[in-house]
Amino acid sequence: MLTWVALVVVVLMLVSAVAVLVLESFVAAVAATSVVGLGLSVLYVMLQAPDVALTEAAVGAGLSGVILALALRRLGLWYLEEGDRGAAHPLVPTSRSAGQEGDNRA
Amino acid sequence: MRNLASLLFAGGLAFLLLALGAQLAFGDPAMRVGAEYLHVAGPELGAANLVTAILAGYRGFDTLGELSILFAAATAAGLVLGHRRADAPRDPPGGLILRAGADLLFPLLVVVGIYIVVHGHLTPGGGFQGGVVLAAAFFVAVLADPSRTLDHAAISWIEGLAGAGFILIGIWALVEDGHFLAPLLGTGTMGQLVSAGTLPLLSVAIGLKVGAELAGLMAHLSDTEARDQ
Amino acid sequence: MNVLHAVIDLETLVYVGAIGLVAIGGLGLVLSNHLFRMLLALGMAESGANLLLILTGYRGDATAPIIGYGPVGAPMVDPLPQVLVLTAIVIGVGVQAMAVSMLVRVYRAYGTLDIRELRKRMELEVSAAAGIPVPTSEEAPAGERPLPPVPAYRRGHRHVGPGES
Amino acid sequence: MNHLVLPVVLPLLAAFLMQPLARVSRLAARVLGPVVLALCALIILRLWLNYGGAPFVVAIGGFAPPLGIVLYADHLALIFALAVPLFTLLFWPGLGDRSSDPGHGARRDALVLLLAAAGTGLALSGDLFNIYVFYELAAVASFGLASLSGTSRALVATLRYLLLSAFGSVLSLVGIAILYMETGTLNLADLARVAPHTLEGPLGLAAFALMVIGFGVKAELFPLNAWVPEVYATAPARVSALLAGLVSKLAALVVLRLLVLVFHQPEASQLLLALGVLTVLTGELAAWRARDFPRMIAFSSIGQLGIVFIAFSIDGDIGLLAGIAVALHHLVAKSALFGLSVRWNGSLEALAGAARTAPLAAGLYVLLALSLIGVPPLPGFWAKILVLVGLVQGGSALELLALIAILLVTAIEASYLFRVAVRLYQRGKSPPPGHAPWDLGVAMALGAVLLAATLGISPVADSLRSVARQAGDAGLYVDTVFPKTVARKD
Repeated sequence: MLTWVALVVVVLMLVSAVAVLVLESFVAAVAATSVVGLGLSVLYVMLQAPDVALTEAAVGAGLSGVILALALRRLGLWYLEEGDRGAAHPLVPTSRSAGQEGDNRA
Repeated sequence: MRNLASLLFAGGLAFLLLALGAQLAFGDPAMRVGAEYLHVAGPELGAANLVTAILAGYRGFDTLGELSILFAAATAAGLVLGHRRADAPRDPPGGLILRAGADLLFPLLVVVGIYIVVHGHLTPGGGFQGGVVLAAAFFVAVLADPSRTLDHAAISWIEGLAGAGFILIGIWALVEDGHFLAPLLGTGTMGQLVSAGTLPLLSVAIGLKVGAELAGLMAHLSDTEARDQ
Repeated sequence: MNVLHAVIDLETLVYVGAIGLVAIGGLGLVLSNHLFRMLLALGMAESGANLLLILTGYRGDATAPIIGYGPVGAPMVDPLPQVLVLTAIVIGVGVQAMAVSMLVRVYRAYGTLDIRELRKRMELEVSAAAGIPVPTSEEAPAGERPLPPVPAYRRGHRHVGPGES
Repeated sequence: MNHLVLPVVLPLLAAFLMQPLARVSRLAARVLGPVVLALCALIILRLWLNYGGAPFVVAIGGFAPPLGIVLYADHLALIFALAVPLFTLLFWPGLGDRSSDPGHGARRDALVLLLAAAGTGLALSGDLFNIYVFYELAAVASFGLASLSGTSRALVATLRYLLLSAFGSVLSLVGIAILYMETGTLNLADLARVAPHTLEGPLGLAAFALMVIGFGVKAELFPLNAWVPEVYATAPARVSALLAGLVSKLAALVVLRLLVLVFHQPEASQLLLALGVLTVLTGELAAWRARDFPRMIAFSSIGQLGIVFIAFSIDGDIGLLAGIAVALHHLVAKSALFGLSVRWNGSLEALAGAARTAPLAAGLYVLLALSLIGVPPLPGFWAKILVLVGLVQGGSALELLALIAILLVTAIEASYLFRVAVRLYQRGKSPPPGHAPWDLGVAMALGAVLLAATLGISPVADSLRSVARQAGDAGLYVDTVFPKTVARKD
């Protein structure tokens, strides 16, 4: 039974890890890192490391997500989809910001 | 070209490590030092939670280094971000639900954080975990209403004194016992709140230090001028 | 349950997960050009290393290393890797927060987080500060897009930190 | 003897209290750092004089070695433990600071103290994970210091440095995990006892490779050293002097300990040799192409560290002796050069005519350049010739290749270092300003050390030989950490 749970968690974790790299939206990518953190803390519980699980849950799924989300707001990357981009940059013409923040599309 | 090389590199690394893993006997560790810890740590330090016993006892020096790393990170972040301008715009406050929730959550998180810190030698948890929860408590309050800021002077006093406290306990042991960070005050009865000698004191210092550093880091970050009103 | 056990056990599963995280993180670091994405990738590589370290202390039939947690006399897992990982996790979050604060400053100065673009600008600035004439042929071949200027509103809001002239 | 822990702990204490103190008294905060470092240097000097000959061990917390963390002090460790506070004092980044912001100064001083504590810890620690922690501390402190100027280009350089360094840390953590899985211990002496029958196979080699690449980030070793020129070109010159002179040597010391104590297989040495050759070639070729002074000496320092690693890979005491000699020589000479770059921070063309405004500095530059190239009576020559002799004695194909590489880069070195020397004595329209008295004084003092070593080359060589013999003796290390040979469980 435990192994099944572990299998699901590991697969979920790796899928989210790939998602962090390929998701266009940075908000979604940060959310995916939090999913990785949660998966890790479940695995830590299974590996009999409650202390580490507690820390990973607090840090990996919580604190680090908050820090990254805060950074996204400061960086003006807080948008969910392409169309939202203009709203996040009230002062910048959309075409220019699209040219500058090229990530994987460049 | 670069992408191909990188793909090859990462693939090669993964393959190498997976191939090596086939030779590692997972699930059956060598337990050379580990087994000794399991035998000795309980009686020697009087802490039920062996992880805390090692963290603040046997490897307390590592923990000191690690507190210093957090401190260095917070200091460097402060150096990089500098002072905020007085007229800089702030984030708008969160909605009613968020603010009410934060007001409710704040005392709860503080109590939980303190509980985790002071019970570190008995149950899972300890200075790090409790410190993180404490930092989160203060940060939730700021996040809900950014006009309430954390007092940087107070944070710098707490982090300074908590770190100094850890080292001074260590130096006290150096004077008293001849060894830096040696356990003092006896072991007490295992399982009681007041037991395990100086371990809980060190835990409290760790908790305050970690909490103050992380809260300071986030306060610096949230204090920089908001642009997207 | 038994079907799965016959194929793979918990340790191998976790091992694959850990190495997968390290590899995906490393891949993200070298493939992505966006500094924020690289930071996320770095965090995942760190998590993978931590998971691997925890795995080195795991024993199949053992309980958590807390006296009174399991039945008396039951074997416990190796507590040392857990201590190391606790340390590593906290180091990781500290470094991440510091990197994020640097990102914010860099973005404010240059208006981009594309590492290639940033390096180009940095090279130009370093050369200019050292008084080296920039070879024009290398900088802007005909038909290539010149470096975008810093948007006006950012210049106005440029944060002047201590020591910056 | 147990006071050995103080030089690590006191700077930490001072760093923690720096910011609150600055709120109370700015003057006290400004002098706190130098005073504490001077105190640390005194403590180490006293310990060294009192416990002259044999190495000794300090168990932290009084916990017996494999369980607790130990500090191990032999001559080599003490040399570096002494060099850390001394060089940090000489290149104190806060010197002559006129910033109006007290918080800025206090933060900078705190970071310098953290770097010093981490350096001393790296030199002394006898526990693998403790070394990792101090290495990370040195890394994080140097991130803050590298971006000290606050310019955007410095931040970009620092971010690249951070990403490379953090990835290196991940690799070394994976290496530590493999090592722990195989041996079940982290104490270096304990590892030395069990390594011969647990780490011989490819697993041990992989662990070594991961750790060398990881710890090699700071030692400017080949795969992950792309940060070096950018950071040294954008960081304050005194910080560059500390990072290039001191911190890189401490990382090299860690690799040396790993090689001597834990990884004995010939493949490990060959790997290090190959990485060293690549480091030398890439570094010196880039230095030849560099067009500004800070980046030229930064690349040249990559080359010199490559030679250090080539030397470490040679079997036997001569390799260690050569490596330590090159490392110490580079520590002195390159720190002095970075000291000169405080004012000579522009392009090479801009240096024309500097000999007229700064005749002493120009003369010193020529001396340092001659020693770095390895012109006969100077210490650099003896260090280099030791490496060459060691390589010839080794005699394998790879070692001969390394020999050719070193001879080749010596010619390259001579060409670019002399190019600058000639420019210094040319007639220039706007020569750079002369140096501040303190910077010039420090550089002159380091130059004087080189000259003194030239005059007394045979006693220096003798004492270095004993240092190397002690550092290369794994049995001595184990016996010092585990005195009465506790019943072996393996």
